[in-house]
Amino acid sequence: MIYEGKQKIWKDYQKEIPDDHWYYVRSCIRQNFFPASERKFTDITKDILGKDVYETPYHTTCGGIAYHCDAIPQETAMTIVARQFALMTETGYENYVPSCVTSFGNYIEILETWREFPELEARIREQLWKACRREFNKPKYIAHTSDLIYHWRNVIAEKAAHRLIDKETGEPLRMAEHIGCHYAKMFPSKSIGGAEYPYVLAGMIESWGGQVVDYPERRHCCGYGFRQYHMKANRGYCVSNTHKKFESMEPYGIQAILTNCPGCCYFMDRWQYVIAEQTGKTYGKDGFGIPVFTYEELAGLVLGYDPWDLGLQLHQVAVEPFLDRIGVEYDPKAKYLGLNKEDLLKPELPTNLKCF
Amino acid sequence: MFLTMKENVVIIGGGIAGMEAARQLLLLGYNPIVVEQKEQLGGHVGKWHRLFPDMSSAQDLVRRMEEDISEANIFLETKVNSINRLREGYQVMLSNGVNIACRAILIASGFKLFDATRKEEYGYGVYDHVITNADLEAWFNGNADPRIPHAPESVGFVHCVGSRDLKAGNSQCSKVCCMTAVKQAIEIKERFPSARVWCFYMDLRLFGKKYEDFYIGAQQDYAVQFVRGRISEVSEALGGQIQVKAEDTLTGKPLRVRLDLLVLMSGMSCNPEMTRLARMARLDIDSDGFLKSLDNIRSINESNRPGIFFAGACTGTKTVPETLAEARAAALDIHRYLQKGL
Amino acid sequence: MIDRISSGFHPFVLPFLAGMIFVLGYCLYGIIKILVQLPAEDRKRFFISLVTPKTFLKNIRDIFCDCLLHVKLWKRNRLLGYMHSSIAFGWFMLIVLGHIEVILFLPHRIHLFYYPIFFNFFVAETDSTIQGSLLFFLMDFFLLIILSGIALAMIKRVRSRLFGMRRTARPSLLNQIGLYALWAIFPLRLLAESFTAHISGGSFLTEPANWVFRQFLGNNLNMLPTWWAYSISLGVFMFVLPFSRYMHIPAEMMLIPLRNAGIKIRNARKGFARVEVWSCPNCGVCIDACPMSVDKANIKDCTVYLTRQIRRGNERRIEEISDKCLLCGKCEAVCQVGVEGPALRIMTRAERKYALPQDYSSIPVESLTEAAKGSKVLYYGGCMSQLVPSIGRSMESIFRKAGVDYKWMDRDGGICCGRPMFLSGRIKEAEEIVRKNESVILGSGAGTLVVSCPICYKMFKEKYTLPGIRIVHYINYIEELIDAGRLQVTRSDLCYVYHDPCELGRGAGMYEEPRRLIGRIAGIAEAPKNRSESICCGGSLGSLTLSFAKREKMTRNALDNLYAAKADALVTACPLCQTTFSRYADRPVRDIAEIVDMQTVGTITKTDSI
Amino acid sequence: MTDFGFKLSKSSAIELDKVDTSLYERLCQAEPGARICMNCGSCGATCTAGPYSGMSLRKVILGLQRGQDVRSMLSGCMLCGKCSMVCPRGINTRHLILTLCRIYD
Repeated sequence: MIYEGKQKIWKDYQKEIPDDHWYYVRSCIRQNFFPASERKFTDITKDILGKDVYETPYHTTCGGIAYHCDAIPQETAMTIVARQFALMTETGYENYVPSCVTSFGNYIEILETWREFPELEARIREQLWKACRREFNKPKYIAHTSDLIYHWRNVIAEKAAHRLIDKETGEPLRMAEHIGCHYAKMFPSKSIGGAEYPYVLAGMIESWGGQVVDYPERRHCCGYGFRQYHMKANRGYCVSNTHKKFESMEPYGIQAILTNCPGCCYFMDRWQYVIAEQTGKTYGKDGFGIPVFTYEELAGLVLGYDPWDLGLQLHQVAVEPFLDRIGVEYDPKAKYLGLNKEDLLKPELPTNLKCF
Repeated sequence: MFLTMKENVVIIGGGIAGMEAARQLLLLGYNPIVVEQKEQLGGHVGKWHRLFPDMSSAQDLVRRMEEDISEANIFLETKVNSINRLREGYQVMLSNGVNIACRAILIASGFKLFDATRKEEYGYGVYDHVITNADLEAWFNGNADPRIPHAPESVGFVHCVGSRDLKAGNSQCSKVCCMTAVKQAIEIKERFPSARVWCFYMDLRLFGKKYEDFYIGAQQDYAVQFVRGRISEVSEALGGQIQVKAEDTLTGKPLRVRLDLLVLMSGMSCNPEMTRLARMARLDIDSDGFLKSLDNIRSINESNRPGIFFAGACTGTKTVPETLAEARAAALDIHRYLQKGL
Repeated sequence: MIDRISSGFHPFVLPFLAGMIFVLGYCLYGIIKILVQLPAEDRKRFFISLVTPKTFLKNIRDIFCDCLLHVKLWKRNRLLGYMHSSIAFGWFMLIVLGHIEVILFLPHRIHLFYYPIFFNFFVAETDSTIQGSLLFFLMDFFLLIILSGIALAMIKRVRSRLFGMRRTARPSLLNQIGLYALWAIFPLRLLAESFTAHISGGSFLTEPANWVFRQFLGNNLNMLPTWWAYSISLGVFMFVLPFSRYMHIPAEMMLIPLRNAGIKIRNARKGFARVEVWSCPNCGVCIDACPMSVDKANIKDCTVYLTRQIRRGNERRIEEISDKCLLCGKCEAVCQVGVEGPALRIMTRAERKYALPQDYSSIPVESLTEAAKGSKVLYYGGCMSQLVPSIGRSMESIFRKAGVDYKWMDRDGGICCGRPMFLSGRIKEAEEIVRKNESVILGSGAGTLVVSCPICYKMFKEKYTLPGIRIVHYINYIEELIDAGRLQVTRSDLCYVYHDPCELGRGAGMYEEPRRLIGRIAGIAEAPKNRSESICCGGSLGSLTLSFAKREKMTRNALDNLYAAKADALVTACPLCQTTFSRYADRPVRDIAEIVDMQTVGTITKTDSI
Repeated sequence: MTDFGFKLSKSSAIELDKVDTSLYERLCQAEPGARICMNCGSCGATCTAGPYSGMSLRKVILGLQRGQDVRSMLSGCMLCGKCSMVCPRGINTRHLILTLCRIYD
């Protein structure tokens, strides 16, 4: 691998990211999967970085997930998006940051479509007006939350309590990054680093001391696949894709995976359990899986947040070996205690995948 | 500056088109002035190793052509700074300060080899063992290339890299790549007889004399296998091997193969230098980005400006013999134009 | 005549005696081996035929005509015929006359079977009788005949073209030894008899020679070396015989009765095939006949070399030769002995084991049968005809003009006739295909099956069991339509040369009918090689290994033969021949159906069938 | 094993460098014509057995190059020779088929 070659490509895929004043919208599903991640994004940006990140409880889904599941037509998604933009406009913000990659892709796709077909935008404006008497301005900047973390990665690195380095050996951790398909594959120019060699997550890993490991099936889908997963009969196909990725990853000794998409993180984590149940195979060391983190979680760990505060107990794959490796201290007994220290009960353990 | 009584003809581009035209113009009694950007004549062909279908040496060809035009004025490492219309003819100002008045200009600025890094998915410049057809020719010519393993066991050739690719901005077929791939596959097999060689193609466009014989020979005598399906994704596997993915469109199945070397058949794209010239001389550009001929059937050599002529790949993708034939035709066109003016 | 040597024995007869015993022993062993190898029913059939008067007489006649007089060779080339029959018949007569001499003059010596051979050595002439001098004359006469044959044989070695042969088989070492021994026998006999002629008596050859010899070799002792030499040459010849081409002499006498008993080759190595292999005289007539031999590289693949390799047991070459052959059958047609080159090859192919069995269960016989129902006349075009649409189109047009209610059973694809599979030696598989077709044809309710491809036709005729259904080639069928007045033909000015397709001519014996039919509508010219000697077009399905490129030369050679007729166009009756010729021909190549269609008008509009 | 109601499905991808092509190589030794097929499909289009067994010599050769099982196609062949007649590259198709039937394991 010629690193300079990648750097050359990264230079072509940079975008302007304003340093402050963001209008934040959440993902539909992340709060169920890894609820602490979005909360920590606001904590980190507001408390640690001191940025103005605003959110309103009135915002809804962007319609992207339904659109990609073939449940609604694009025009419906556009009208939903128009309302989202209207909320932003009403609060006076111009920079829009969604926490979901599919949302990000959805917004970009809609804005690009409107750019190509202005008459469509006019019709949507009309529909929005008819529906809820709202008007909107298109955001001046759109970035994904991972773009922002990437943007502030070096500031975070400066404030880091831990680095992605093996405490014992001093070696950088071997990490893979996985980009959500809707982040760059549709509009590479709207991403950091492009679609082939995206840099948004790689940049964080590098900045926080880890080593990015490439593997042949890096570009492959995580194994969610929207419309496929939502038909139970097709889930075998979905999990097979994840299986393919992990098979490809196996020889590289990858210690953790960093993702920027709600679905990817969830499925690459949970499917490891399904694969272990079906094939008996696990991909981490000593019968463990490979932990899969969101960028907020990783940033949180680097910044010294308590892992259980980051919601890491909600991961299927045990994160403890990883925490031990980078020297994060944690109370094993507190893993399944709720915010009010009430015992949430320990989940049933899988047959093959080692967990605590 | 020129004491000769012979009439000047400025030839922009010292590749094979420019050289061949210069030779013909010398024979017709003119004073051709060849202006070449690079430090040597010969253009792309000068860097090639062997030329199909005779497998003759490209270097020999260029050397012989150079000898033929030893009497011509040749400016190397020189650019055209401006072209101004005079009452009769043009004034061409060169970057070396030379100022030439002439009644005819031949543009033979050729093509630019498609920059394979633009097809990011192929990882040219990123992966250790991905090279282009031009790199391979350079290696055949004896230039060391660390990307080429000592004894590759499997080699892949990707046809149509940057050709027939709207998204890469090159909708045209580059004509020569299919045949180059077949030729290079054979040459690779000659050097590494035990290597397995695959060519990944969309269509095999083997239109020229003896091209089909090469194709049969590659299959029959060299066991080169042709897979119809364009490689869509290249990754690096452990040990630096190249993993490629394509659809095997003939079996309708996805296909994956690990290779020790991947050769990209970079196509021809229009030369940005040519675009600059076109602006200078107010020449029309065709929809494919190449210079626009007066028509594409009978007057390929003629431009929309009187006294400015074209030869070779500046008007579109051409093979070597086509380029040479066009250069000779252009010389004759110029001769006829200048005679008429007398 | 009296015994000159009272013991009736001299050591010089030993080489002959040993050779003779060896040959007889070997032949006996051979006969027993072959009889054992024959399937029981064939063996039974053979014994019955030996005692059936009709076949018995035929056997005698065939052996006399073929083995001794070489009648077929005379027809081919007189010089060649004379050469062979002079030696064979002459030698036979010498043996017969020798026995007569012994019976007449020394009947008590008849049990010594070297006596008739060396008669002149053992006797002294006491008085001359008319019968004696007549016998002596005849002996000298036949010796002269043989010597003339030997002389011709020697000339043939160097100038084979005089005998109508361009190429002859290259003799093996043992064949050469046998040949030189054979050549030596009769001159030596002349010498030996000449030396003793003043004692034993002689005739117009031996007596003058005796007189000459005695002028300078007066001593009686000089006679002995020549008799030794004569006996040794006979001995050598007989020892070599079983391992050389000369095995054909005894083998052919076995072959003729076996063939007359109706026995066929069932195994490429054993039984009847073994007799055929032994019977091959290595004359090499098949080399010139073979269409492949236009290419020098293929000469070693002619039948003469197949029999040689089978005798040597060289499996690799046997396989090569067997697979290459076009199976055009011309070698068999020209063979004087009747060695069945194609059958030997097919049976060799049949020995082969295939790892992958064929499976025809997916052929939808029912739906094909349904589709074939509804007419009394069923037309089977065959696979190849689908690639030569003009044949099928012409046939349909002819049917329509003649008002025939027909059904084209394989118009939209059908089942192969099975012949190509049969030719490849996969006989069981071929039979499976045959059964499928039989089922369709029988189920169709048709009474007549018209076939246009000769490859299929031969298969239908020979391998199909279709009770109640008339299998007819379209040439016959069209003639019937014309004769019945249902088609009216007009004559064209064109002159055609007709190419006999292998499978129709040599394969099915149809030589006259196509010519008669063409003759009714156009002029017809003949190529130098025609009918049973017609040259295969080179496209034959018979060959398994001949590549496309290697066939071109054969096709061009066959075309040159047809061009020699100087006709306007070529006409044939096989889709494969037509396609193959069309590839290189300089003039149109037509099918008979096509030219008939061009020259006919219908006279009947009512739909009927015959 | 937990029943999820779905299972990992096997990849349909052809791993070109891993598939076993030894049969194809042996075929090429015996009948070099197998190398020069250019996938025009004439043979399959004209094949007598094609409508019944899916036989297409093109697919057979291609299948061997990809290490696939082509037996069901091959076993339907009646050896009629139409493919030989139409093959523009003059491949001795019947020999190819017979050889393959012999060496198939």
